[in-house]
Amino acid sequence: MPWQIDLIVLIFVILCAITAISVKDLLSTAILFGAYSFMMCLLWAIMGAVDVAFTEASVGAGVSTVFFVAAVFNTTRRTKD
Amino acid sequence: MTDFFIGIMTKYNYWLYIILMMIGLYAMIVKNNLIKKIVGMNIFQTAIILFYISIGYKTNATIPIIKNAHGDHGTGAHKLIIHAADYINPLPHVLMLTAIVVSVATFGVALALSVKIYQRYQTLEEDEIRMRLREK
Amino acid sequence: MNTFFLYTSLYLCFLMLFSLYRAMFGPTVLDRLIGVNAIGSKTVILLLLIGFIYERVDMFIDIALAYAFLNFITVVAASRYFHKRKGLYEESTLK
Amino acid sequence: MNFFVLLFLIIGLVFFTGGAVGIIRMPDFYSRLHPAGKLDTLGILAMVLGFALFNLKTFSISELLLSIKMLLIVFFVFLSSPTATHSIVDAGIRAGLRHWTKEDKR
Amino acid sequence: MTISEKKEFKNKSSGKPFKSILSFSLTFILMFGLWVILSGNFEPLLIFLGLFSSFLCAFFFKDLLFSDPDSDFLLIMFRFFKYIPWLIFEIIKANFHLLYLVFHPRMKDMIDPHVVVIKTGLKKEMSIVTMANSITLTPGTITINADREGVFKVHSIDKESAEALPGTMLKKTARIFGEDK
Amino acid sequence: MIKTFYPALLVIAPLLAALLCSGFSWIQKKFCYPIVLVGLAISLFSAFKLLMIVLTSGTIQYRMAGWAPPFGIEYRIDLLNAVVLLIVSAIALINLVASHKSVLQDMKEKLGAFYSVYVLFVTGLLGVVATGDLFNLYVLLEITSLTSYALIAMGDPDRSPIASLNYLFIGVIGASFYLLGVGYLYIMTGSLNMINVADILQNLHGSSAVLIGFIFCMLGLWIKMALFPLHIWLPNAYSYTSISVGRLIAPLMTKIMVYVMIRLMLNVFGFNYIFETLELSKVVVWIASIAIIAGGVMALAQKNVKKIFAYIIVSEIGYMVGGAWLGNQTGMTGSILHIINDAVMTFALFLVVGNITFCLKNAHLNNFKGLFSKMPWTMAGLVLAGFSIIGVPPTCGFFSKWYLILGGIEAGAYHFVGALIISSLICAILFFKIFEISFFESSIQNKQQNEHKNHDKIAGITEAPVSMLISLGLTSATLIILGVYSDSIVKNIITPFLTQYKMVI
Amino acid sequence: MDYITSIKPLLTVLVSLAVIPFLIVTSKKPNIRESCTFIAGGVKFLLVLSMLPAILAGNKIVFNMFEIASGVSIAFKVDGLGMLFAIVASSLWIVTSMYSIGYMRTLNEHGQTRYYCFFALAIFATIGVAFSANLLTLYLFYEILSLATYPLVTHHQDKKSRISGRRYLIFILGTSIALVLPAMLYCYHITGTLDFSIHGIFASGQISKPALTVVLLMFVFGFAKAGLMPFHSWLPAAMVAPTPVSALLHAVAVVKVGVFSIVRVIVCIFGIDLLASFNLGVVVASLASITIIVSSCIAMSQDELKRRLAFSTVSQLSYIILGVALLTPQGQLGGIIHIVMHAFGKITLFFCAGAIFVATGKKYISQMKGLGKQMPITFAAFFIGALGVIGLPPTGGFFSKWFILIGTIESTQKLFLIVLLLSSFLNAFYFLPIIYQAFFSKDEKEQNLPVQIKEAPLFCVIPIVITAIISVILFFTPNVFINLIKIALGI
Amino acid sequence: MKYIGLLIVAVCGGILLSATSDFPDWGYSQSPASTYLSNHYIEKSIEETGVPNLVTSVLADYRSFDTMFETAVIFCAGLVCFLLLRNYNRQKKFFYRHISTGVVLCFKDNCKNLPASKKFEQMDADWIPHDLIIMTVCRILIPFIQIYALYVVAHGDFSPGGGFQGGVIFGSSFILLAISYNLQTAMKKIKEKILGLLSALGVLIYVGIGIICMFLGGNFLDYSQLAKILPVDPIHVRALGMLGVEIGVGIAVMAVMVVIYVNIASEGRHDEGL
Repeated sequence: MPWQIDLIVLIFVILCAITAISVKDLLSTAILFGAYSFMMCLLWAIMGAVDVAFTEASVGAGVSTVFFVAAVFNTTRRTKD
Repeated sequence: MTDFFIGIMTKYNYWLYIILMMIGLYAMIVKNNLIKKIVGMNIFQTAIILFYISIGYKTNATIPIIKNAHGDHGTGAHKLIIHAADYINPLPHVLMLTAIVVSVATFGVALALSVKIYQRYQTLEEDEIRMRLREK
Repeated sequence: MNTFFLYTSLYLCFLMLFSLYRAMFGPTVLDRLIGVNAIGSKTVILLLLIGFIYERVDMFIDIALAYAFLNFITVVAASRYFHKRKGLYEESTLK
Repeated sequence: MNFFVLLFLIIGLVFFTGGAVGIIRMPDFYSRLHPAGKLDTLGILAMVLGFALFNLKTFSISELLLSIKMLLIVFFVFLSSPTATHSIVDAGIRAGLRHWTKEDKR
Repeated sequence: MTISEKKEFKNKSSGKPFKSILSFSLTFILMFGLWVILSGNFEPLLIFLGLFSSFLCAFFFKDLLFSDPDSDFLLIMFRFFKYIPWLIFEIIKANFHLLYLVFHPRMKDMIDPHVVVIKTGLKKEMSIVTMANSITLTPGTITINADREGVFKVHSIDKESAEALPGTMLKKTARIFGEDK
Repeated sequence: MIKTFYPALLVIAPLLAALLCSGFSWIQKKFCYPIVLVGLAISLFSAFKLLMIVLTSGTIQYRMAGWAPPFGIEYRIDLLNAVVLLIVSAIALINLVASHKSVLQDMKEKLGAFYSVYVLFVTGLLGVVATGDLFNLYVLLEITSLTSYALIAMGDPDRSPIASLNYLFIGVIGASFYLLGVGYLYIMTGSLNMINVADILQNLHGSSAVLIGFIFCMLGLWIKMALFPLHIWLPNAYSYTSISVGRLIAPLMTKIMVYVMIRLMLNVFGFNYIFETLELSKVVVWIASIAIIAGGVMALAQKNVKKIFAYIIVSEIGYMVGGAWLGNQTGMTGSILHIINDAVMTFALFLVVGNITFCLKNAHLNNFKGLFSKMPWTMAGLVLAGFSIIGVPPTCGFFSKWYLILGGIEAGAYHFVGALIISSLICAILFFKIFEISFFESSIQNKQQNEHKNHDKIAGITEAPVSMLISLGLTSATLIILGVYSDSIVKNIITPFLTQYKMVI
Repeated sequence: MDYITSIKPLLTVLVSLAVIPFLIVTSKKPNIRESCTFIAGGVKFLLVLSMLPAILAGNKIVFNMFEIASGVSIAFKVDGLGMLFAIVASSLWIVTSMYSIGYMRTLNEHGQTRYYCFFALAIFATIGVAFSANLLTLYLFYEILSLATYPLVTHHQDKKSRISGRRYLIFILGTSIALVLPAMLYCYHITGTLDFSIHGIFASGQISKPALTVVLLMFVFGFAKAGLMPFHSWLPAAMVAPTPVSALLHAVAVVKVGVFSIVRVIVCIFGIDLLASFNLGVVVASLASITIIVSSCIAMSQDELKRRLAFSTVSQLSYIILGVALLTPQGQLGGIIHIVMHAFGKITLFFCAGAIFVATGKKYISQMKGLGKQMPITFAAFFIGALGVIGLPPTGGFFSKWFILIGTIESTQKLFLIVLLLSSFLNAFYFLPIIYQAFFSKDEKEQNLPVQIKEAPLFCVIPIVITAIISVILFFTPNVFINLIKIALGI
Repeated sequence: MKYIGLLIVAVCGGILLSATSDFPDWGYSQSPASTYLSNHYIEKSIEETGVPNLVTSVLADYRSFDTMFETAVIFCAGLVCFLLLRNYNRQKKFFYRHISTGVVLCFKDNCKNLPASKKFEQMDADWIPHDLIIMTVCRILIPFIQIYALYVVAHGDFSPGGGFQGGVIFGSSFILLAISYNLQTAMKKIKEKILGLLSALGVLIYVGIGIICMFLGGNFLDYSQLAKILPVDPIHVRALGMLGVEIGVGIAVMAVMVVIYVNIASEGRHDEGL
C-alpha cells in the first residue's frame, strides 16, 4: 500500500485526537471521537488489517460513540478544559 | 543528518504512533475532566494498537486472507502454494483484535463509572469532586 | 487503473480535510456532526478504493457495508441528544 | 468499459468536491446540510456504480454478486443518508438554532 | 384506572394470524435473498445457516419490516421500483443546481434559506416517509418534520427549490401507495 | 511431558462457575453461592494436585488447543507457579466463605453478578499465574483489572467510584505499558512464548529496543503493583472498597504483579541480562528502599485502619521488589517467600478488618476502643497478623525478612537493610498503636461517652459470625505453619526453581 | 561430653504453653485455674530437675525441631548455663504463682485469667531462651517474651501503664529489631551458622576489629532487657505492673533473659578468646561499670520502693555483665552465679514490696516508718534479701561478689575493683536506711489511725519466707550452681 | 500539573523515540516479527485448519484460548456495567398516552408497570413525539442490519469479520431500535433477563466446546477431537469448531453491548434512555 495515504490519514488521526481532547464541549468530543475512530478504521484498512478495521468500524461507529453520547446525555456537556 | 531523516522516512509510522500515544498520555495526566481522561485513555490504547499493526505490515503483501481458496466447510484441503512474503503477518492483527475488545470493555466500564460519579457529585471535574469530598 | 485509484483516494483524502475542518472548528456541535457525517461517507468510498488497490475488494466491501449502516447509527444517536435535551447551549443545572 | 468507469468515478469526485466545498463555504448550519447530506449521497452513488462496473470486467457469478453487494451499499445509503440529514436538521431546530437569512449577510 | 381500561391493556394485539404469517414469510424471503447476495457461497452448511438466521430475523422482527402488510404489496413494490429511476434523475438534476450554487463565487447572494410548510393528504406511514426522504434527497430542500397528518415542514435553500416542491413528486409518491384518489 | 488436564481445569472451573452463576442469577438466586463455591473448590483442588505433580515430576506444560508452544498458547506450571496458584485459590475460597454473610447483606439483587465478577477476578489471577505466554498474560491481566475496578467501585458509595476510576486510569496505563513492552519484544524476536522469547533474546542483549521493552514491561508492572512513586491509586482504592472485596484484592493483586515481575525477570529476560548487562539493579533497590520507608511513614499519618493497611501494602511491595532486584539468590528467595507470606499476612489483616467492620460498620481507629474485650478472637488474629508483618519470629513474616536482610547484606545494599529494619520498627509502632487503643480505653469514662454518642453502635458489639472467625483462625494458623515450614518451602520449592532458571551463583 | 537426644527440653518448654488452654477454659473457676498453674509449674520444675543429673555428669541434652534456613534450625540444647537459668526460672514460677494468688485475690484485680495466661507464656519463653541451642532460637523466644510481657506490664489499663507500656515496647522491641536482628544476620552471613559453641563461631581472621566492635555493641545494647545504660529506662517504667509481675519478670525472667543472652553471645558466639585477643572485654566492662555507678546513685534518690528496687536491678544486672566481660574464669563464674543469687535476693525484696502494698497500700519509702513492728516477717525477709543483693554473708550474694572481685584482681584492669567496692557501699547505702526506718523510727501520723496494720495474707507471706530461706541456704550450698557453671564454661 | 504532565510525556516520548532506531523499517518483510512465527501461520494454517482467513484461524484456533478470555472480558464488562449502574428503585411515575387522542395519563406510586396495549403506549417522562421518519427508516433498516450481522458471524472463516464484529453489529441494531423508538420498546423485544442469560450463554458455548474437546480426550479447545462426534475429517472439523466458537462470541458480544448501552443510557433504571 502506498505510503502517502497512510501518512495523510495518520496526520488526520493526530489532528482528530488533538481536537478531541482540547475541545471544550463533551458532546463535540464524542463526535470528534467518532471521527477519530473512522480515521483509525481507514488506517487499519490501509495497513491491510481487515479484521481489525472491521472491528474498529463496528465498535467505533456502532457502539463506542453511542455509549459516549449516552454517557454525556446522562451526565453533562460542560467541561472546563 | 541524512541518516536521521532517512530514519524518520522509513519509520514515520513508529514516530507518529509515539506522538499519538503521548497525546493520549498527556490528556490522561493533565485534563481535569473525567470524560476527557477517558478519551485520552482510548487514544492511548489506540496508539498501541497502531504500533502493533505497524509491526505486522509488509510492503507488497496482501491482506491475510488466502486468495483463491474460497474455502468450504468440509470439502478437501487445497494444496495451495503460499509464499509467506505475500501475506501480511496475521498475528499482530489477532493480538490487536483482543486489545480492541479490551479497550472497548474498559471504555464501557469507565463510562459507567463516570455516570455513577456524576450521579453522586453532579460534576465531572476532578478538582470539584475533590472539593466536595473535602467538604464532607 | 491502479494509479488512478490511488490518486482518487489521495484526492478523497484531500476532500476529507474540508470535512475535517468543519468537524474540528465547526462553531456548533451540529456542524461538527455534519463534518463527521461527511467524513463517514467518504470513508465508505475510501475503503472500497483501498480494496481495489489491494485487489481484494471482496474483502473490503463488507467493511464498507458495515460502515454504511453504522455511520447512520452514530449520527442518529448524536442528534438524538438534541431531540431529548432541547437547547444547544443549555445545560442541566446542578440539582 | 473503462471509459464508463472513469466517467462515473469522476462524476462522483465532482459531487464529492462540491460537498466538501459546500461544507466550508455555506454560511450556516442548515445550508451546510444541503451539500453535506446530498452531494455526498450522489457522489457515493456515482462512485459505487463505477466500482461495480469496474468489478464486472471479468464476468462470473461471484463477481456479479459482488457488484450487487456494492449496489446494496447504495441502497442503504439512499435509505439512511436522508434520514440522517433529517435527524440532524431536526436536532438543529429543537436546539433552537436560528437559520441564516439574507439580512445576516450585512 | 377503571376495570375496562385494565382489560384494554391486557387485550394484546393477537387476532390476525394471517397478517402475521404473511409478514413473517415476506421477511423470511427477503432476508434469505439478502443472505444469498451477501454470502455468494452455496455450500450446504452456509445455506443452512442462512436459512436459520433468516428464520431468526423473521421470527423475532417480523413486526418491524412489514408491520402491516397490504395485500397489494407486490404492486406497491413494482410501482416503487418504477419511481426510483425518476427520482434519481430528479436528484441528479437538482444536484447540479446545488453544485452550481456551491461553486458560485457570489453564493451568498443566491441562497435564501427559509422554511416552508406543505400540506399533503398523505396518511400512510410509508408514503410519508418516502415523500420526506425524496424531499430531502432532492437538493435544495430538507424535511424538517413530518407528522402523521401529512404536514411537512421543509427547509429550502433558495426560492426555486421551494416553489418546485409539492409538484409531481407528491403525485408520484401518492400513486405508489395508492393514495392518489 | 506429563499428561494432565489440571492446568486447564484450574482456570476453566472458576470461569464456568462465573458463567453459570451469572446465568442462574436470573433464574434461581440461591444456586449462585454453591456454584461459585464448587468452582473455586475445584480450582483449589487442581492447584493442590498440580503442586503435587510438579513436586514429584517436574514442570508441566499444557498446550491450549493442542498446538505446540511457539504457535499455540502454553501453560507452564513450575514450582513457583504451583505454590502461588495454591495460595491464590485458597485465599479466594476462604474469603468467599468468610464474606458470605456480608455479601448477602450488601448486594441483594445483584448477588449473582457480584459473585460472578468475583470468580472472574480469581480466574484472571489464576490464569496470569499459570500462563506461559506474554500476550495471554495481558488478556488475563485485563480481566483481573476490569473485575477489580468493578469490585472496588462496589464499596463506599461516596468515594469508591472515584477511587475506582482513578485506579482504572492508572491501571490502563500500566497494562498498556506492559503491552507496549511486549510489542517491543515482539518486534525484535517475533515470538510471544516466554521460553521462546528468552531463547531468542540471548543474542539481542545489546539492542536498545529490547532495553526499552524491558523498561516498559517493568514500568507497567510497577504501576500495577504500586511501587512507591506510582502508588497513588492504591490507598484510596483499597480502603474505600467493601470489605469482602478488599480482602480479596489487597492480598492478591499486588503480589501477583510482583510474581509476574519475577517471572519476566527470570524467565524472559534472564538473570544475566538484567544484572550483568544492564546494571539497573542499584537504582531499583534504592527506589525500593525509599518505597519501604515512605509507605511506612505515610501509614503513620493515617487514622483509618484500612488506609493504614493499604500503606503497609505499599511498603511491602518495596520489600519484594527490592529483594528481587538485589541480584542474588538469597534476595530472590526472600522476595518469592515474601510473596507467599505477604499474601497470607495481608489476607489475615483484612479478614480482621472485615470482622471489625462487619460489627462496627466502620474501621476508624477511634472505634477500636476496648475491642480486645469485646472481640477477643478477632483481635487475637490481628495480633498474630501484626506480629507477622512486624517480623516477630515464629510467624512467617520474620523468615522472609530474614532472607531479604541476608540478601541485602550479601549484596552490600545496606540502605536496603536499613530500610527493612526501619520499616519493621514503623510497623511495630503502627500495630502497637492499634493494640494500645483497643487494649486500653475500655474504662468507665469512655463507656459513658458511648452511651451519649453512639450507644447502639458500640455497646452492642459482639464477636463476628462463626464463618468469619473460622476463616480467620485458619489463616492465622497458616501464618505460623508457613513460618515453621519456611525452610522446607525454600528448600523444596524456591531453590530448585531458582536453580532451574540459573539463578544460583 | 556426650550429646543426648531427648524430647525433654521441648516438653519442658511446652508445659507452660500447654497449660494456657486449660486456663482459658477454666477461667470461670479461679481455684481450678490456679491449681492448673501450680501443676504446670510443678511438672516443669520436675522436668528441669530430671535433666539435672545428666548435665552435672557433663553431658548435653539436645533436641532439634526443624530447620529454618540452611544451617539454622529451631533447636534446644541444655547445657550448664541453660540448666542454671532454667532451675531458677522454673522454681521461682511456682513460688510466684502462689504469691500471685494472694496478691491478685486480695487486691481483687481484673482480668486474672489473662494475667495467668500471659504469665505462663512468659515463662514458656524464658525457658525457651534458657534451652535454645542457637542464636535464632534464642531470638525467637526473646521476642515472644517481649510481647508476652506487654499485657502484664500494662495490666491496669490506665493512662500511666499505657505510657510505660509504650516505653517498654519502644526499648525492648525497637532495640531487638533494629540492633539484634541485623547483627545476628551479619554473623550468619559471615559464618553460615548461629549455633552456640563454647569457643565461639568465628574462625580467626574472619572478622575485623571494627566490625567486631560494632557487632558486639549491637548485641550488648540490642538485648535491652539487660538494662545497660542508656537502654535501662524501660525497667523503672515497667514497675507499674502488678508486683508479682515485677517480681518474677523484672527481677528474674525478663531482665535475666537479657543478661543471659549477652552472656551467651559473649561466651558462645564470639568466644572469650576472640574477644580477649581484640581486647574488647574492657569496652563492655566499662559500659557495665558506668551503669553500675550511675544507676546506684539514681536508686538512692528514689522514694518509691519499687522504683528504687528497679534501679538497683539495673545496677545489679551490670554486675553480671561486668563479671562476664572481664573474660577471666573467676569473673565469669561470679557473673553467672550472680544470676542465681540476685534472682533469689531481688525477688524476695519485690515480694516484700508487694506484701507491704497489699497490707497497707503504701508505695513510698517515706511512708514506711515504723512498719517493721507491724509486719515483722516481711521486713525480716526484706533484710535478708537486701543483704543478698548487697553481697554480705550469710546470703548467697556473697559468693557472686566474691568471685567477681577475684576476677577483677585476675584481670589486668584494676579500675573495676574500685567500681565494685564503691557500688557495694552504695548498695548498702540505699537498702539499709529502709530497714532502719522500718524498725527504729516512728511515724506520728500512723499511730493516730484507728486501723491496725497486720501482716499480708498467708499466700503472700509464705513465698517471701521461702525465697528468703533459699537465699540463706544458697550461702551454704552453692555447689550445684558452681558446678553447673564450671561444666558450662569448661573451667 | 500541566508542566509535570508535559515533562512526563516528554520523557516517555523521548525514551520511546530513542528505541525506534533499532526497529526494522516499516513494512520490511524480513523483520523478525514477520518471519518467525507468522511464516508458519501463513503457510501452514490452511493445511492445518482449512480456513482461508488467517486472522480467524489464528484467533479462533491457534490462540483460541486468548479469544476465550477476550470474550470473558466482554462478558465481564457487561456484568460490571450491570453491577455498577443497575438501579432497581424504579421511577414512581408512569406515563401512558392514548394513541388516537394523545391524552397523557400519569400513574403515580407503586402501580405495576402495565404492558402497552393497542390503544395506550407507555412513554418517557420528558417525552418527545416519535419522529415518524427516523422510526420508519430504522424499522426497515434493522432487519437488514441483523441479517448482515448474522452473515458476518457466519462468514468469519472466509472474509473479514467474525463473532465479535457480527455481535457488535447485531447489538447496535438493538441500540438503533432503542434510539429510534424508545428504550422500552427495545427492552420489550429483548428482556433484561434474556440479555443476561444470552451473555452468559455465549461464553458458555465457547467454554463448552473447549470442554467437549477435553472430554473427548484432547487438550482444552483442541477442535480436532470433535471429529470423533462429527462426520467430518479432523482438519475441517476445526473450521466447524471455529464457527461454533464464533457464534458463541457473537451471542455474548451482542448481549453485552445492549446491556452496556441500556445501563449507561438509562442510568440503570431501564425506563427511559437516550
